[in-house]
Amino acid sequence: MSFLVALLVLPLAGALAIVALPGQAGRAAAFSAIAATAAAAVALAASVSSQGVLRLEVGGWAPPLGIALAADGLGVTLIVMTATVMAGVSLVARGTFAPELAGDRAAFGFWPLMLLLWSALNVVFLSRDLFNLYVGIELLSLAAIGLVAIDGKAAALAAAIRYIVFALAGSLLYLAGVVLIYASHGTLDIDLVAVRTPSAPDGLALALMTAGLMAKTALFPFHVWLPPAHAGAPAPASALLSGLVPKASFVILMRLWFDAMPDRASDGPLVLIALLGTAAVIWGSLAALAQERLKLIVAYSTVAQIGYLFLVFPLAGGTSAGLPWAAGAWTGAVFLALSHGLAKAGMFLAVGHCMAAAGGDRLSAVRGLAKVMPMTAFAFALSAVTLVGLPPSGGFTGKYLVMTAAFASGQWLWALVIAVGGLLAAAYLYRPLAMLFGRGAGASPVPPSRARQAVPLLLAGASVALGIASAGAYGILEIGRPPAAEEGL
Amino acid sequence: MADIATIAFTGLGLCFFIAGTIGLLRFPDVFTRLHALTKADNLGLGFITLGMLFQVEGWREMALLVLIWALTLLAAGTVSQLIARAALKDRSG
Amino acid sequence: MTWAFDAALCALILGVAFATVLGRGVFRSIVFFIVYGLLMAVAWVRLDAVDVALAEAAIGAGLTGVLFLTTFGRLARNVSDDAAPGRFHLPAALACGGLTGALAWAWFAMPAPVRREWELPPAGVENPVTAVLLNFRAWDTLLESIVLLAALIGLWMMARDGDWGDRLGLPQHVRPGGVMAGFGRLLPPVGFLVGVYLVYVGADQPGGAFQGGTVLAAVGLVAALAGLVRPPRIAAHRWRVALVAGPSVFLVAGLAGAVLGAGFLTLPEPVAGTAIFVIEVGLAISIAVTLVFLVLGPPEGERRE
Amino acid sequence: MSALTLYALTGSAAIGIGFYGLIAARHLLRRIVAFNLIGSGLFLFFGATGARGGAADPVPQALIITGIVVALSASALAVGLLVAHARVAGRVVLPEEEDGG
Repeated sequence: MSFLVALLVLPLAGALAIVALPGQAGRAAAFSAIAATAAAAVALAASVSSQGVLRLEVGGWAPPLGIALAADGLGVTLIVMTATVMAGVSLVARGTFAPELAGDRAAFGFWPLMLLLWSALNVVFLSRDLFNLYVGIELLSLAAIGLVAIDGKAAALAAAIRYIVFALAGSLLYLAGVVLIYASHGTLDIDLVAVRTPSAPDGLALALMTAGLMAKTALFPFHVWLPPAHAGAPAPASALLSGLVPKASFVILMRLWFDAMPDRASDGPLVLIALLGTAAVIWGSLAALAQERLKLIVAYSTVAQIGYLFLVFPLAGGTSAGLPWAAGAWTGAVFLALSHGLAKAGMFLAVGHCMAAAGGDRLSAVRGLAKVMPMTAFAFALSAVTLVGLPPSGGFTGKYLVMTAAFASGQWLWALVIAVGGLLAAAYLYRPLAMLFGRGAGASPVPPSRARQAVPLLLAGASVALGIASAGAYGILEIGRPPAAEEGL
Repeated sequence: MADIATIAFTGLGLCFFIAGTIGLLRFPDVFTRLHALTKADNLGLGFITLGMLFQVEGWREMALLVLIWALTLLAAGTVSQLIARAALKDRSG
Repeated sequence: MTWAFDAALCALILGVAFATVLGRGVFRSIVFFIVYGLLMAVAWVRLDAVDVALAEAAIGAGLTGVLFLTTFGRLARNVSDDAAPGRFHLPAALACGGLTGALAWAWFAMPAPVRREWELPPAGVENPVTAVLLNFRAWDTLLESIVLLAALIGLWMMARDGDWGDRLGLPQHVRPGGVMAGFGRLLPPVGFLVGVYLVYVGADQPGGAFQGGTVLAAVGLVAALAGLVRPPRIAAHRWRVALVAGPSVFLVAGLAGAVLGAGFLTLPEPVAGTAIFVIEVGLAISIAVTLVFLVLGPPEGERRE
Repeated sequence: MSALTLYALTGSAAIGIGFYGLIAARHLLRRIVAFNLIGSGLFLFFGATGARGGAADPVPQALIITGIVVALSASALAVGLLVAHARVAGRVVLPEEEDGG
């Protein structure tokens, strides 16, 4: 229980400390907060796997009056993944955002924004209250937009503006749905909403919330803001934005459709959502193929990878709910989210190292870098293994589970999407890999230190290890899994 | 009795507001418009406040109403000065 | 009679909303928006929600309006064009009409309000809105104060690197002894009193940290505009401590509950009233300082390219 | 039609008007103004639902106050971005929306 509170309080306290304390002391406080939060994440996962779902009613007030938090399998796996990425990113960012390199402004701003982003993610992964989730994703969006703009160049500012327009519209749509839920049922608690007496505006509320969250997740056709925003930020910020931020709104969507209102999940809208996911996979991959800059390729790949996640809805909801394949589809989607988070963060950090060494991220500029910095090139390759979905990576486990569910349910179209998406990912990742491992470097690049190069490698390795150790993660994910995705009948 | 006084004063205040608004719409330039607006509206608000005074009980409420009127007066005066200065600057520069 | 008033008010709100969106000129749009906010505040009084009316008037119309007006002024320094409202956009109009229709339908289709079987339990304060904000849903309110801080840090990231060490906002030039300077001397004492009063009565009557903090912020802004006080630099530590004071007090109070065994953010009834008052004072200070800094904007320096 | 219905319908109409502004306007400051218009309209709708059944429910009021503060935070960050972008790019519309008034 105390670990749950620690996960919420520690990053907040770290952010407050770095704002209040002068330079060095503030940084020291922030780093202690990072280390402590990461430790709390692991401890929470351990206690959830031994004791089951942990619930906390904040302030001792039970819903509908108060706010309930709960750490279930979905929440803690994402929390541990987030902590892993945060720890890795902070090690690299220590160098990137050193005052003498990044200037005083960015050197000051990155740390509180990162810690606030982390608190917001933990809030979203743990909260069971629809309005509390709203405050959480607002905090997340504002911190994320600050990180997008931290570079200060015109392109980054335009990207941040585009992002904020989508984020604001999305949050209002989500809030409109929350208003309708409270007005109809007098509660905001997900578990109480699940046992409500259904009413007519529920469908509208769900539609509004879904549309808003899609805009925040950057699902096709709301994706236009994402690539420039993720590509315009410095590499450690991109790693957070691409690897972690879209997962928050996706988790809320899962909770809405599978926990709060599974009764409203009819096949029509679920198929529509999955078709948007399909469009995202295809369009994002094709766009990634057309890019000439490394960072944009990786950013467009996020558009495509987000698309896979949305295939879960018709496979685990609607008429599939409670059927034997639902559990596999649901768990597979979470595996995809987890492995994408790790691999994409690793890939962006690797790209950052390449850019620092080569002085730019044009594909031609990174030719032959594998000779000079084999660790970074290998990290990129290992991340690519997960993104393409090759065994034994976590991406493979996820795709395997979802595909099995698709065949078992007879909805083979989604299996085809995954297969085609994997081929396209191999295609768009082949070009940067061929360049990195190609012959003949341009100028003599200066590689970053070995310690900094090790970080993306570790993150990419973790995304592969997730596949190797999938049994353990699978076991944790069974804790508190929604009834719609229960194993068998 | 108090109600009649309220209606009378509020009505008078409204007349000033209408006059001020017509001035705002019809007068030719910034300065005359400002003149119409501040003169007429401050008076109008004064009469409305006076009318309201008959409706409240106790010195505290009355004092608050008068204070509100005084603050509005202060703000309106300052703002019109600033607008006039800006308009003058525009004209000369 | 009251129905006629409500109908007229609603008609005005909608008219002003149309003018805000469709009218020519950005400046006009902003002015109409401020009027819209004030009318909304009146509507809130009619709905018997005085706390919200105060918040809407102070934050929704007042401070947001000031923010937009100063932004308009800043843009005028860099950009000359004043874009027209744009062509009529039929698909957008249809979609928005559909949204309005759907919400209107939902209003009629909604089940009757859920009657609470329980009364609000004692929370240490009389004002039920304050009880919800600072006790029952204190976790939301704590996060909300953090949202303000996140926005401020994000905003500071918009500073040019060369300006980072300068004072916040654009340098102000006020004629000494001018009207503005006089106004700046007269208003702050009264405003300060009103702000403190709103924080103080928030426990039992309409008011509270957010409304009072906003009034205090307005006082600070007037003082800064009048040249009475110079905006601080980002490096000024006293002010940075003020920024985090409220959330910190809140967090410490929440943790005290957890350490003493009552639970995170639990305020046991005998001390709840005092704890809420202390938290509100801390929050009001932080909210006031944060809002002033949000409106002043990042440091912009004197230089021009 | 009861007064509450009137306010709820006004709120929903303001939401629609505001969303139109958010989509159709090019000038970014107008878009941010429109965002605030939607927010206020949504809060009014929420307030009307909370006032049904006699006594006003304090929970929507508290949530609305939180919402107003969140909206202000987002607006402040948005206008900050806008000013910074206008300073470096010299315009108040997004690059891809340059043409057309």
